[in-house]
Amino acid sequence: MNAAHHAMTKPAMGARTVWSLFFHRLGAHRLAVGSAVFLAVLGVLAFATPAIEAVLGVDANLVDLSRRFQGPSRAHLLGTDELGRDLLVRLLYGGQVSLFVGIVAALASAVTGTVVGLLAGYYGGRLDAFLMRLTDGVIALPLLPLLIVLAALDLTKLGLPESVVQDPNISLYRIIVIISLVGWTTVARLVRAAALSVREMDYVLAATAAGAGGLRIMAVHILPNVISPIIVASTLSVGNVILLESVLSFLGLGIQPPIASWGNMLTGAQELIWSSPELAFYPGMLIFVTVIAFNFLGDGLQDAMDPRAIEG
Amino acid sequence: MSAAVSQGTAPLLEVRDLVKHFAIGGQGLFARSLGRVHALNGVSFAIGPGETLALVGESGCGKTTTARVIARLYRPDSGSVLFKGTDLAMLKGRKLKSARRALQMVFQDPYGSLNPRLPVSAIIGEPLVIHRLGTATERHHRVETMMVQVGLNPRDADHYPHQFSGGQRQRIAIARALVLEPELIIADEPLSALDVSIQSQILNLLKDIQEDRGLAFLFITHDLAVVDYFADRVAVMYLGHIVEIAPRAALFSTPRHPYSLALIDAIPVPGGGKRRLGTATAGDVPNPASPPSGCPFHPRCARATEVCRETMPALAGVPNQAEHQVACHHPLEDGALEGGAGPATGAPRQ
Amino acid sequence: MTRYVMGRLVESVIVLVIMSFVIYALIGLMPGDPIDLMIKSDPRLTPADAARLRAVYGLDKPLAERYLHWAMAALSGDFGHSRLYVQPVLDVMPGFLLNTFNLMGLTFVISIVIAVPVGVYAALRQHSAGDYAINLACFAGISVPIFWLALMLIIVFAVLIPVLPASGVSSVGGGGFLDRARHLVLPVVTLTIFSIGSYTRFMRASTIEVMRQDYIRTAFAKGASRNRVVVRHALRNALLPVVTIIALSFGTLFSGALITETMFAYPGMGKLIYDSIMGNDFNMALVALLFATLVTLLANLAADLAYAWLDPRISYSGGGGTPR
Amino acid sequence: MSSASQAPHGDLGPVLTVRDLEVTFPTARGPLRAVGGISYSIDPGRTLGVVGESGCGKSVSALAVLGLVPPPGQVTGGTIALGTLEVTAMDEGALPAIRGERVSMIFQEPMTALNPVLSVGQQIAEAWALHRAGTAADAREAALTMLERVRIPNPVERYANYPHQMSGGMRQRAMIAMALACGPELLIADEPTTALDVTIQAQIIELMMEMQAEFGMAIQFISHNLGVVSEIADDVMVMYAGHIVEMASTEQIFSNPRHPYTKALMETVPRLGARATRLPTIAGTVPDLLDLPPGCPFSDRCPLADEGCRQAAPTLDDLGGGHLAACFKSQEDGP
Amino acid sequence: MIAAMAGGLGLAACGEQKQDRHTLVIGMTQYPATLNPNIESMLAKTYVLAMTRRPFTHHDTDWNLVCALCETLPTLENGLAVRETLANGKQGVAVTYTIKQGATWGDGTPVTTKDVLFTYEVGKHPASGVADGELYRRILRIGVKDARTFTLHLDRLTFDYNAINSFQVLPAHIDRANFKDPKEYRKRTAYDSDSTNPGLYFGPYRITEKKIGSRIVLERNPTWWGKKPYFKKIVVRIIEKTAALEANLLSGSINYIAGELGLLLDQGIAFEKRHGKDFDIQFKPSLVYEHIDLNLENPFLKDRRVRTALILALDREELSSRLFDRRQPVADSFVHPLDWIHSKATPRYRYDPARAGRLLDAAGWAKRDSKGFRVNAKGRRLTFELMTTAGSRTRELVQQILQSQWRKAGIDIRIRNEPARVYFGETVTKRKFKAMAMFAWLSAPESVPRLTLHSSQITTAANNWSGQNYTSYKNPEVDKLLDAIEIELDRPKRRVLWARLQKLYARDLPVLPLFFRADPFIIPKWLKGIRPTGHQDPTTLWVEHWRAERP
Repeated sequence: MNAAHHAMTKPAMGARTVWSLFFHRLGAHRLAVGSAVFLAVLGVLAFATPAIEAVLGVDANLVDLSRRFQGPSRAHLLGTDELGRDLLVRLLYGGQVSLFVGIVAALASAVTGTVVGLLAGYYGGRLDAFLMRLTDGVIALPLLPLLIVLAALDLTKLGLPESVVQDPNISLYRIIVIISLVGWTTVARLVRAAALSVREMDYVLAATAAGAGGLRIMAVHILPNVISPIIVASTLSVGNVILLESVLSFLGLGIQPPIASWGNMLTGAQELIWSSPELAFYPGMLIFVTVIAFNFLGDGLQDAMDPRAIEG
Repeated sequence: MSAAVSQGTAPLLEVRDLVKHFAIGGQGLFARSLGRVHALNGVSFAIGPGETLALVGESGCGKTTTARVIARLYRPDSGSVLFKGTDLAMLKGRKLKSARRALQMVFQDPYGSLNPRLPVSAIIGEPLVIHRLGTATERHHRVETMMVQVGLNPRDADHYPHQFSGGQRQRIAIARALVLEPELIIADEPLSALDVSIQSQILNLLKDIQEDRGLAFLFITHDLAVVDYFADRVAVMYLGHIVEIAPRAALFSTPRHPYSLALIDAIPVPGGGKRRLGTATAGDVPNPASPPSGCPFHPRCARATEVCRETMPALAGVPNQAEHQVACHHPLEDGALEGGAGPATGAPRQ
Repeated sequence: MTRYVMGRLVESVIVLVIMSFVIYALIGLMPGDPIDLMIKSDPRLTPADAARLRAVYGLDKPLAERYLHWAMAALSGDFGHSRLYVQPVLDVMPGFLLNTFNLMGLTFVISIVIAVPVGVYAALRQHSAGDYAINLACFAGISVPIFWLALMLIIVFAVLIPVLPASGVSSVGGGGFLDRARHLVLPVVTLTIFSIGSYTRFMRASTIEVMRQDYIRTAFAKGASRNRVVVRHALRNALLPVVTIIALSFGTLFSGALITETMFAYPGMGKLIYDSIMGNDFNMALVALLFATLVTLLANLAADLAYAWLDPRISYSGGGGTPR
Repeated sequence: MSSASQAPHGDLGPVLTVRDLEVTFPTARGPLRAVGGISYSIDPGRTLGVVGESGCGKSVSALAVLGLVPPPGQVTGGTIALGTLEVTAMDEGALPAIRGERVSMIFQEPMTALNPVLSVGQQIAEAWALHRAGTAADAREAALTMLERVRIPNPVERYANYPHQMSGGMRQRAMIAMALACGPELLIADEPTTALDVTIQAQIIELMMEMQAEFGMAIQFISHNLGVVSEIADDVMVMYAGHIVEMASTEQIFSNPRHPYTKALMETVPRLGARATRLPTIAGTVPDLLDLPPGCPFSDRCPLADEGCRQAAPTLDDLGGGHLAACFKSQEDGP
Repeated sequence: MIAAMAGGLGLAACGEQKQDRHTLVIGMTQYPATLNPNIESMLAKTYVLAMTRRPFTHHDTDWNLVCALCETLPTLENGLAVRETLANGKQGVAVTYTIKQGATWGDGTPVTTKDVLFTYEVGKHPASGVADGELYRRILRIGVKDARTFTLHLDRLTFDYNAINSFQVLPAHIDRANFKDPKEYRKRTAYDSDSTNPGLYFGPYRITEKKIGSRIVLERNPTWWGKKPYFKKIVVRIIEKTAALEANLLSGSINYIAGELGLLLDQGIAFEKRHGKDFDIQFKPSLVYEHIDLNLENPFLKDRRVRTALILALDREELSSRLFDRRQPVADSFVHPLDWIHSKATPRYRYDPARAGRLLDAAGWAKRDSKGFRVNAKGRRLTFELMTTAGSRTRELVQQILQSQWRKAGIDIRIRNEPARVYFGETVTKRKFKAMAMFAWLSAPESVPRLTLHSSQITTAANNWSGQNYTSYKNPEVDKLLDAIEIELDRPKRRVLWARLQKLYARDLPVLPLFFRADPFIIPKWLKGIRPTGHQDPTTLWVEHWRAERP
């Protein structure tokens, strides 16, 4: 079997670079490609919202009480919400916020997790034991009190300038910080496990024997070889963060109005589910489809980055 | 025990009484280690400049550990590694880095020893970067030269390891080891992962390099046929001990340790006819976590007596052959190889 | 083995003690105290009342002193009184615990009972239409906001087709087995849909991995049928990593059902913890959170033991495996 | 078509007859023929050594005999018959009845080939129970007997051992016990000693020879090590790039190799006591099976190759005395 | 999953709930923490307890004070209340109540003055944990005439001298034992440790089952002296999420949603549109006063012109009509228009953007920045932080409308909301809100806003953050008026004082009045007799009049 496997894959790889192979494999994963395209379109739309807003001649935050709960019309393609605001544009802004929170929080978690995981995995011993117990602690940490404490912190006391604290987006940053503070554990564990195995690889030994220091080994030899699980985990966690944001909104700890996020739009619409189900349908569907798309993309990436496939 | 050095010149590398144990188990903050594996139990030998010493033994005998302790991938529990007069075992940080510049390693698995995310040029050039040698252009040039020397096409410098065959990869690994112009190369089973038809190519390459540059080699292998072809001297290891060390010819013509004989005996010879039943050495290699008392080979040895069970024999010179040392209470006499009186059919004693 | 378990238990106790202080401090650091809330709900309270009540509730002392006081009392078995439910916390918790146990236990069992065979099925027919559909369903389950799912289920199965109770633990005067079971259906389905996806995916991935192993080929080579190979040789090995993940998720399941419990007005631990935090029920929150932590730790331990039980290679008594 | 067997066995036909076997793996770059139409047979009680480098198709063709070609690979041509039973025509569901019963297999890495969560004894007992009617106690008894027969000391204790608790040699003995539990006619051994130390390798080779004497089964012994094959095999078959390039009795092959590849292979391996300054080598590398040269697959690396070799593939022909080789040059030269 | 669903349907098919016409299932959003009537006041508890017991006095649906547990409401006019001069020379009053004939605890023990004395003892004990200490402090002593009649000697004569709504009599024969250690009383009270003890209740119903956090079951109390209630059993179920509450109502697992603790107004309005023919939906304006407390220490808000401009720039009529279908009347001050003390002379701020603009111009906010917001001479933008409870949807909607309306006037509003626990526990109480805090007061008719307006009630660290004057409003005349109103017994004179107070309040604008909340009562057509009160006394005080008229 090994022999056959060998004979099968090695020549097939011959002329290809790692990336072309990666894209080839990803391309075979049709759902992942579809998801990537969907997310790209969504991203472009979300971040072009101000332009779309201008073209449609609507204002996402303009309350117009005479136009509440209107059905789709030429002026409002998807109709209006409970405050007479254009639903489409709010959904797009919500997407901007949800994607931003998701991506930034996932990135921040990934960075923290990678650093912790690399240190624990590469140095091992007491540092590893300490960092892993820390990770366990964070996992076991009750999220709720933490969220409430963080939501109540007086940020000026932390030395943040007034302009930051007064920023209308502060609730958004809070969410990102909170999620980053607790969300890094998965990546840390993955990276540690991967680093533990990569650490034993001969090429790491070779670099050590050549005199490379810990920093260089971690940066040049371990990190690039554990990047796949990081990318996969981060992709999946973008979806999770978007879901988590909606749950936080449900608990009243999410992003505060008038900033729209899919989470708070869905939570707000929940109570109107009987009279205006479409208000809940759109953000609910968008969350669902986006999260599922991130999951598919992550799945596709996982397949495409399968080290077995690359190593041959 | 002192190591015998061939030719009487100052050794390039001298290893003295290396001891290395590994703890087993023991995870968690409060867990204690549950036992120790005695990987090395006082290993001593020396390698002269330009000399090739082969370290032979079966899995678990400690040959790889020896290599890694010398390369300071592991820190020994005790003993010293004198390389060009400096004790590597004691060094740290920058001093260690510069001290071991002249000592490089080649690993067994050419698939695992090359970072799959780096192009070949970066792999070969890395030691230069680490030691901050030359400008980028100079390094580039040097890498190309090295590639030519090991028989690779410099145009492939931007390719990644997976685009090469096993043999080519091992050439890359050799180029990486050579780029710093070392005086000693530790080659840990450099052939065993390669196809048969490729092994000879790499073996020739190593031999050419050795001859061109006058390099010393610590050549680790389990294949005695390769040893016969490549080594100047041979050290046979068993369970963390060197049981016999001798010039190549002496070892193969007149092995003194029953284990050495067992190894030579076990090598299948192509075209040598069917195996004679009952000639294989009985018994398993013992678990290094619980080594037998006395001579580690005694449970498998037909010549073992009470003293073997109790006392570990010291490595001592064979009469009239100062360079031939053996650690055995009952060393073999001349002609054991032909006589077939070997250790052969010792019943398993467990 | 015993020594290992003892060691782990000691470790757990230490973690628990540390966590108890962390949790105590966290809750203590949260702004506001119960008296503030009381003032809010009763405008006639005077400053004197507030000070008096603070003293009555022992809230006028510094945090560390309060923690020590609490810890000493806890050691003697007195975990304090719930402020919200006006009963000793140990009297309040069992009811919630039982509800959670029913909800979680059932969800857990159903999820595993479904996820394991479905995951194996998908793994054996990798890239088939069935595998595709299962994957899609798994991702759908993982991706749906849970409160949304709960609401949809209520609308469909309690309002549009009124076949199931929309909420609660039991009906009035009912409370028989069947009645309780009916009330469990929707919350259990919600949580099952939510958790089953990841279990199935893990099982699938694990099975695919195991089916590539050499010993599977050996089993085929000695003449075992496909079913036998899967059941006897693949399953146990495939379950190994999944057991750990499942055991770990048990901890989160335990305290993580807040949303479902809220939507279905199902008084379980998640809700108890949330309400006691929000309602400043110091003792209740503390004990409930500690209990949740304990369950997580025990689940961890159970995972390791289950692993050892399933995998003879893991031996906690030492002297086992030989490194190369 | 000819047989590699030399010893006439009266009216008994070969245990295994493989004709024009072709195994193909679909790949992104087109079908990959891992085995490109090979024919051979093994007579009862004989040992056929199969030699070749990685990727030559020696393992895949062996797996095909048991119907175990790893997916997505498929047998795309030819027939395999065990005695008179044509395996390739059989239903998927009927194959388990043959595996372990009439033909067994042991593998290179006994650590991974044994199920880590079942005791060694259980696994041997299972092999017996799958094909023999009997109680669990009977199976256990059979397993204990087998453990004893493969010279494992303290069978009763060892029965309960898990694979990780055994040494490599013991594990391979257990594998052999499992393979022989039902007394198959054919044992396929795929590099069974490669992962073992030399002293243990010798023990396992001896054990297999003893077992053959006891059970009388035929052995197809796959190895890349010419020495090992030479010690155990009656006949040797050399494979290269999915094809048989030479097949003859062990003695013929080693004394008079006819195919340049076989010759080169023997010369490149360093031998004890044959110290030379340089080893002869085979130029180039094992070819890409998806991109084989049009003629003889070895033509790229063959020192003797000429235009004719590069245009047409030679067939495997009898050079006399049952010595078969697939080479234009060997036919020209003669022995 | 499919199997589970099928199983569920199977269960559903065999156990469909039978409708019991003598059982009423009420849904509400909050679980009463303690059931002890004197410890902590909480609407959910008041709601449930009103079915099981009665206070001596309460307000009726026309907002008049009436007797419930007493025979006659004592007044100075009928002689049951008598002025008396205290030892310190101040004016006090002695008020005599007689416990209603037939008032008997559920275990047959009559309600007597012993219980009254016990309640007083508990109430005035500093360690007992009773929430409302004020009333008990005012009672100097209690004179007992006989088993049913007693006289309260109060330390001052206020206009509401006879209102003892929060004097909730406790069963001495049960709870006295639990009061041995007063500090432990709040933990030991039988109301929580033995909630189903019939001896704790004397109202039309008694509690027979309590499932913590989930439901409370009440059954008829045989010792009830009044009209026999129609329903044999009343179940109060707790469902926090209003969407789920609605689903439960529609699915029939609850019959009625308590207006006091039920749907939000807009849900009620939407519900009426869809199910108006099956349900009788009443929107009762209530004494819940939604407003924005202004932090008067905020440099911008110190300026009364700015405060006036703020309210002039709001179109609250539009908000109320669009968002609340005009169900919630716009407030001009803290006094509800239906309250008799309401003064028509109070200045009313109609939407007047032009005047608001002029005021802001005059206050130095004439210039506009690039985004159209007003800036002062220093270039600082006219910006305020508006806070409220996070997750409270109606308030968040209102917030956004206000923000949008103010934006048109060039005022920049930053919204920052916090969970109730933090918001009320810290931010509001400790006056940490920077500019505006939106919340509501729930009060009784004619209640004196001493705590919220008197300068002595400004919350500070010194007074332990008690008091409720979060705006730090100081006006000596208001202080004087508050003192005077309390002791003015003459209604016409008091009306004049009230009018003046409202005028000052509306002029000074320490608070931006928004509107009075209306609660939607969603009553099935067959359920009769529920009359929303609109104040803090719940509808369940008349639960014995509720009945089903099913076809």
